[in-house]
Amino acid sequence: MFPFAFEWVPEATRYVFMGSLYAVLITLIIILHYCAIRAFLDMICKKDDHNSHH
Amino acid sequence: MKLDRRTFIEIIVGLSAGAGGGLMATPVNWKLMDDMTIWSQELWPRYQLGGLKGRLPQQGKVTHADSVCNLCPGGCGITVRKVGDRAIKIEGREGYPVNDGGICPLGAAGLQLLYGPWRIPSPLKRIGKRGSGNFEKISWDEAINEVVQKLGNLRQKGQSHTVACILGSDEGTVPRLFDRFLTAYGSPNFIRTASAEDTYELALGLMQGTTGSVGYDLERANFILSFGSGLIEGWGSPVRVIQAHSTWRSGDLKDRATVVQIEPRLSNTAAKADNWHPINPGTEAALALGLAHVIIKESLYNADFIEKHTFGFEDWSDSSGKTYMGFKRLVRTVYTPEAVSKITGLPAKKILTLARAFAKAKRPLAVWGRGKGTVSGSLYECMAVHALNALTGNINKPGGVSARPQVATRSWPEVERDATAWSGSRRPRIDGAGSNRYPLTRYLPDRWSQVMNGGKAGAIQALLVHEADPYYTTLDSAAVAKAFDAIPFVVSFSTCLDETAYHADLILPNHHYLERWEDIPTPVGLQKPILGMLRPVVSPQFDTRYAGDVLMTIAKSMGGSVASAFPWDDYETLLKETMGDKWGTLEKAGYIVNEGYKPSAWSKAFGTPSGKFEFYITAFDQAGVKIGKDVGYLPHYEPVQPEGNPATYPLILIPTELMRLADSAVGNPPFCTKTLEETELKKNDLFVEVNPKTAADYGLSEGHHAMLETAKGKAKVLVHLFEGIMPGVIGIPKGLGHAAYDDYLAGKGVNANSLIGVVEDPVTGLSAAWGVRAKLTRV
Amino acid sequence: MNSASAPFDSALFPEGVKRCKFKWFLFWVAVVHGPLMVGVIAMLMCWGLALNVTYLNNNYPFGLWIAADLGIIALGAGAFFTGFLRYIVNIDELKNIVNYAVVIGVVCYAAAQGILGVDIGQPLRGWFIFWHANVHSMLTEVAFCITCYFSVLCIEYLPLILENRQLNKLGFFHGMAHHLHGAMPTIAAVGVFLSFFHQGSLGGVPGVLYGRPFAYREGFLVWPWTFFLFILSAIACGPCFTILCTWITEKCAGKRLVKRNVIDILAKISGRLLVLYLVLKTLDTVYWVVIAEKVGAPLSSFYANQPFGYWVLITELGILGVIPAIILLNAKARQNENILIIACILNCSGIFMNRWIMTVQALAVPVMSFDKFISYRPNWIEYASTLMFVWLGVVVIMLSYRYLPIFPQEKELNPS
Amino acid sequence: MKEVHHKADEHHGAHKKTYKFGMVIDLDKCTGCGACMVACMAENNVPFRKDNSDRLRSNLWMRVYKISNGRPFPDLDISFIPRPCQHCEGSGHHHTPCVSVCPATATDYSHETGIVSQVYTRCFGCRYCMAACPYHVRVFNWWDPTWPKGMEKYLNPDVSVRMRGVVEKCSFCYHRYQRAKNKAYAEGRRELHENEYQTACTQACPAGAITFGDLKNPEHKVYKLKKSRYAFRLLEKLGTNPKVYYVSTRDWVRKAGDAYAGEEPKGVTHVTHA
Repeated sequence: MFPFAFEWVPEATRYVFMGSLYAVLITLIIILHYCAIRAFLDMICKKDDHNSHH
Repeated sequence: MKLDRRTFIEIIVGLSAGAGGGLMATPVNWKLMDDMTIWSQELWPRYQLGGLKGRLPQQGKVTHADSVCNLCPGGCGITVRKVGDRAIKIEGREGYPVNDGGICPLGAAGLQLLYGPWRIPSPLKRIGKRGSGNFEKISWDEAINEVVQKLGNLRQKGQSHTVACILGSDEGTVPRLFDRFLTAYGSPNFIRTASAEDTYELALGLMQGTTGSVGYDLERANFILSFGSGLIEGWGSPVRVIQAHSTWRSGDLKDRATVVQIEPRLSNTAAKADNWHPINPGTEAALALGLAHVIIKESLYNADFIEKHTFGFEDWSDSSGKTYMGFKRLVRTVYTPEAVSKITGLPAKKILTLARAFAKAKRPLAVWGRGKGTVSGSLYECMAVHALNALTGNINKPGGVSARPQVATRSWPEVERDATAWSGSRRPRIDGAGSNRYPLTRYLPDRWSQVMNGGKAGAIQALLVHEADPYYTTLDSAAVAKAFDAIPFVVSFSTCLDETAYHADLILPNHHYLERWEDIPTPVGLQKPILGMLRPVVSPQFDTRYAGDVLMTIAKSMGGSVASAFPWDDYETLLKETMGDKWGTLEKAGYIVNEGYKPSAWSKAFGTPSGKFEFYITAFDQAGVKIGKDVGYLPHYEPVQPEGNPATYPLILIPTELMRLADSAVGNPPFCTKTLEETELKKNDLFVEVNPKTAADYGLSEGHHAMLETAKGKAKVLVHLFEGIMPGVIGIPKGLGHAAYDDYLAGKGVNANSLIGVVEDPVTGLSAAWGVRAKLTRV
Repeated sequence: MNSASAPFDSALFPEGVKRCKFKWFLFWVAVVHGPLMVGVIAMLMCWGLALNVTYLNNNYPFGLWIAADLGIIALGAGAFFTGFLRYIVNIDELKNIVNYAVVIGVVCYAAAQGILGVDIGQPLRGWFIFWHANVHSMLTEVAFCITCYFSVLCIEYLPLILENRQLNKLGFFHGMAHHLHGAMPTIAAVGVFLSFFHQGSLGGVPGVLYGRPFAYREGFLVWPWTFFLFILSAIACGPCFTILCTWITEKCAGKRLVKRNVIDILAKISGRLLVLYLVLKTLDTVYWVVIAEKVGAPLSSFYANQPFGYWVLITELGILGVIPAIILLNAKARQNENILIIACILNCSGIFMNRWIMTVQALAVPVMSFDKFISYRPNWIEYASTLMFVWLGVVVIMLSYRYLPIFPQEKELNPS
Repeated sequence: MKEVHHKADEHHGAHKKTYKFGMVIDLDKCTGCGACMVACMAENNVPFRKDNSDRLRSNLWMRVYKISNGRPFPDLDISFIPRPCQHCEGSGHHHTPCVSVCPATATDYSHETGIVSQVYTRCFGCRYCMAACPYHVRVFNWWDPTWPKGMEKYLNPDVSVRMRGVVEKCSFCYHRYQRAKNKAYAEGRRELHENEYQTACTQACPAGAITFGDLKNPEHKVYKLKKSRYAFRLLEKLGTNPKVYYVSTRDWVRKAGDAYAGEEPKGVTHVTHA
């Protein structure tokens, strides 16, 4: 899974495969964190605004 | 910003989620998972490799020890690989004159017998009912004392002749010790368990005037005609015969040896043979004589040998002028291909072709001994097959057959017998061997139980059994069980809980064959004399003792002349003394082989009254055998009728023997049982082989249960449809149906011996039964 | 149901909808727990006593579990495909069913992973597939994509939970749900990418077995043709499964939850894809006969042993393929709810049968001439542990339906 | 992908002596005695059970198949086919069938020896490799292995004992190769002699039907034997490129092996790997 695992073989397929995996994971993590942080900031700064939406 | 309760909770939740997420991104969770994987596998004994954790075998120095295998009469050399003091693997010994590195499945599984749970840990005394399997551990002193008392009492009462010993062999120091014990004690009843050797030794004695067992030069023969011998199924010395088989299968196709198998069933041997001729079971003698007919008629026989070195080939007349029929006339008139074809079911044309091919072959060899050679068989059949070897002059020649002596060892001082010993040992044997009825025969292992059940229930008061399992291996198991019940005192020297030990009153466990010294005489069927030496590969695993030592202790405790017949300190001393100057070689090399041994030339080979090979057996009259008719002096075909009424039992049941299934005194180890085919054993039921045509007649189909019934008993079996068996014939594997040992063997299948009764050979009294009549019904 | 007195947990319900009394809800949840518990026992037996408790053997290392796994994931394709149509193709109508498609997706993917957890002999080492990954293995591709896609589904499911009437009152959750909605097209795109690969890889699982001429297919780049056929068949059937689940939910709830035009869009798309799939599958079958013949395995050898006779091929492609395709293409037939549901059932059964064939029959066909044909049927433990995850899914759906705003049209269709 | 694999291996072991170990089994000599199976079980600590009669769940690394020509009495003929792991090399774009599918790299093809390995402690029991193997050489541990008390004494310390829930198979007695190699290195040799490394079944076979050695070494017996006009390999046409060859002079046996269904025997053209 990681280049430090002993069966890691430096070959193209592995880079493509693992590359896409990490890309997906990073995208998901970024989205989650982005939403969470935005929500957090919203909550702290514009709490009242939000409440007034509903 | 207002820090109210809700916001506070939200912040806490957010932070913990963040911390959790962050932790997930580190290797900590992987490490924890790894730990959990390992930890959970050690948590519960089930995960600990079947409880092996903690008793996983230790590493150690790897060593090798050479010895000999004693699990069958094959006598292969073995090399045991050891790690520390554990034996971890048995392999064939490279360069050993019998098996040169090869090993059979049973031999390879030997360590399961050594370390198995069926070992007898110490002397055991029966406490429950006989056969209940309840024993208590007792000390060696108590055990020996018990035997001494029982045997002492019998001797005092003048009943020493009611003690019998049953052994698997009569050669080698240990069997000889038992024989000597009986001689000194005063009993004639030394019994060797049944094998084809019984009959072959007699046939060789009668036709060639020799003592000793048969030796086949299989390796150099190039046309092998086998009359039902399971050449690659454990016949003879199994590995050696399989290696010979490979020799026949080596080289260019056109130079290879020809193998022809005569057998009602497509055994492995038949399948590997170049030609398989299924004939009606029990008609082998007729076929042999039919072949002789063609060979004689077409003058294909070895005229030089026949003219100069045989007696009774042509008609002859004695000094009084009375003319006797010779082999030639008998065979020419009676065994025409047409007549033989009618008996055997083999087309006349095939008989002609086979006879010609056999006689014209460079080094033809006819071999005899059904299956693995575990049954005695018919004397005339053996003689008829042996006559084929004589016709081709194939006696004492390369690629031929000979009577082979043993490696000579130092003899023991004559036993000084007291009056009891003299009178006891002169009494008639319980099995009737050597009596007026059966003057030629030495042992009648299938007959003693019949005699006991036939009104002489008290004939055996004590029975000692060593390296034999008569309770399991003797035909007609029910009769044997009944006879056993009538014996007040049964002592087993067995190392494993076999059937006989299970039904014994006292078990005096011998060392396992990998724990002891013992001489192993020439393996069965070998053409050159070999003496092998068992040696302790591992130290005794349990509280066991040499059977020889135990026997000598018993004798010594009895005092008097019985004690003085055993002047040796212990068994090992006796062994060394007996081996004499050969001991050094035996200890070092592990074996002695007489490589240069050559059977005597024809001119000196025969010890018969005529000094020649006898087709007409003159020794019959000398020995006092009552032969009714002229033809009885010649090899001829006398049908051995299988037991049972053809109307009730329309089918014929024949036992089949498998290389992967030990059927003698040794119980099949789990590894071997594991290799059995799905069509041989399923859970606890064995399969019988039935031709699909026969099966259709009885409404049976593959894998279904059926009731197999003979005059001797019945058993529930599974049906396996097999195109390789003659219609009307059923094949049942030998070696299953054990009640002793433990769950790895006990309760699986049926003991074939329990379904087959004894059919006595009219001349020898040995069992000539090759099968039994049976019926098979759907259940 | 007594509308006068609202259930005591009504504060948790989505706004403006009616739900049954809590005791009835509890009763049905308890009923579902019956078979679920049997499944739990079966699962514990597999883990505690080892897999000898099943009817699997060395000839059938794959059995019901793997076939069910492949089938369930194919059925779950409704989630990614509806998401794809809604967020990427922008078929706006589908917003009314995409929530439910996500819930079904979560259930299916959780079930698939759960079944795999029971199926593997050393479940505690399951993570080795990630740690010691062999990227050439189709199963690795499957495992990676499925777990990733499952996270995607969870992220898609998350706003639904956060939009629970009470949870949504919390500012953070509200905000989170709001922002997640905004990010949904991106998440859906990632989901589509992952789904395409794992649906395909699942096809690759049997397709690469060149030691098994029955399953083996040549292909494109590193993927056998089954890779593409599996994707196509999954997206052809996923919407049908969504329709089917919606229909069942409506029957249980006793009211309409989604408007017919939404259902019709899914059915129409499904029908067209199914036709495309059938054409390609037929071509594949013809080519497969040719390549199998080349390695000495004539078609007849594949169908020589019952219960895997030619009827399997006919049923799979004909009865469970062509018939639903015809129905789904015909607008009139689609309008008839009963006929539509029959078509959906046939289509979903077809996919399940295809996955069973590609795993179990692929192993059943003897390869060596002296191999004996051995028949296989699953035992109760295999059935129970597989169905356990179905029942678990039912509970999740029940809870989601009761407390989460899954059906935006429910209020409109059932005015109080 | 294979080419990349190769380069990587060459890079790692530029100066390593490489072999291609394989077997030639003479079916004319094989008597079906089963010694190979037992020797294998004894050598490799293969467990056994009280009831082993179900072949579908039996643990046999070496299995002797009993095959027949299917004719009625008396034309029936039988032959035995001992079947260890075929240690497929793969050919063209096909890797070894089982190695390419294992998700956890628990089985691998060694370019040093040509042996397909199995890492028991890494296998998690998905059984995909079993589905991939057309020869049924792979067996699963359906039960916890157990040894009756005392029997553990004969366990071979060179071979690890496997736990429930993992797949195992014939390793060509790889531990023997390791021992032989260590010995050779200790003696300053780079290359093993033919008889230095032999598998347990080869050594046990009383018929001498199994020959084991380096298939690409012209001095080894297998090199010549595999060129026999009667030689064939199981399921040759699938392209698995196995390293176990069989020799039989009986036509129907060769056909049953599916070497060249219906064609004249002309020997095996060995697919070499680039």
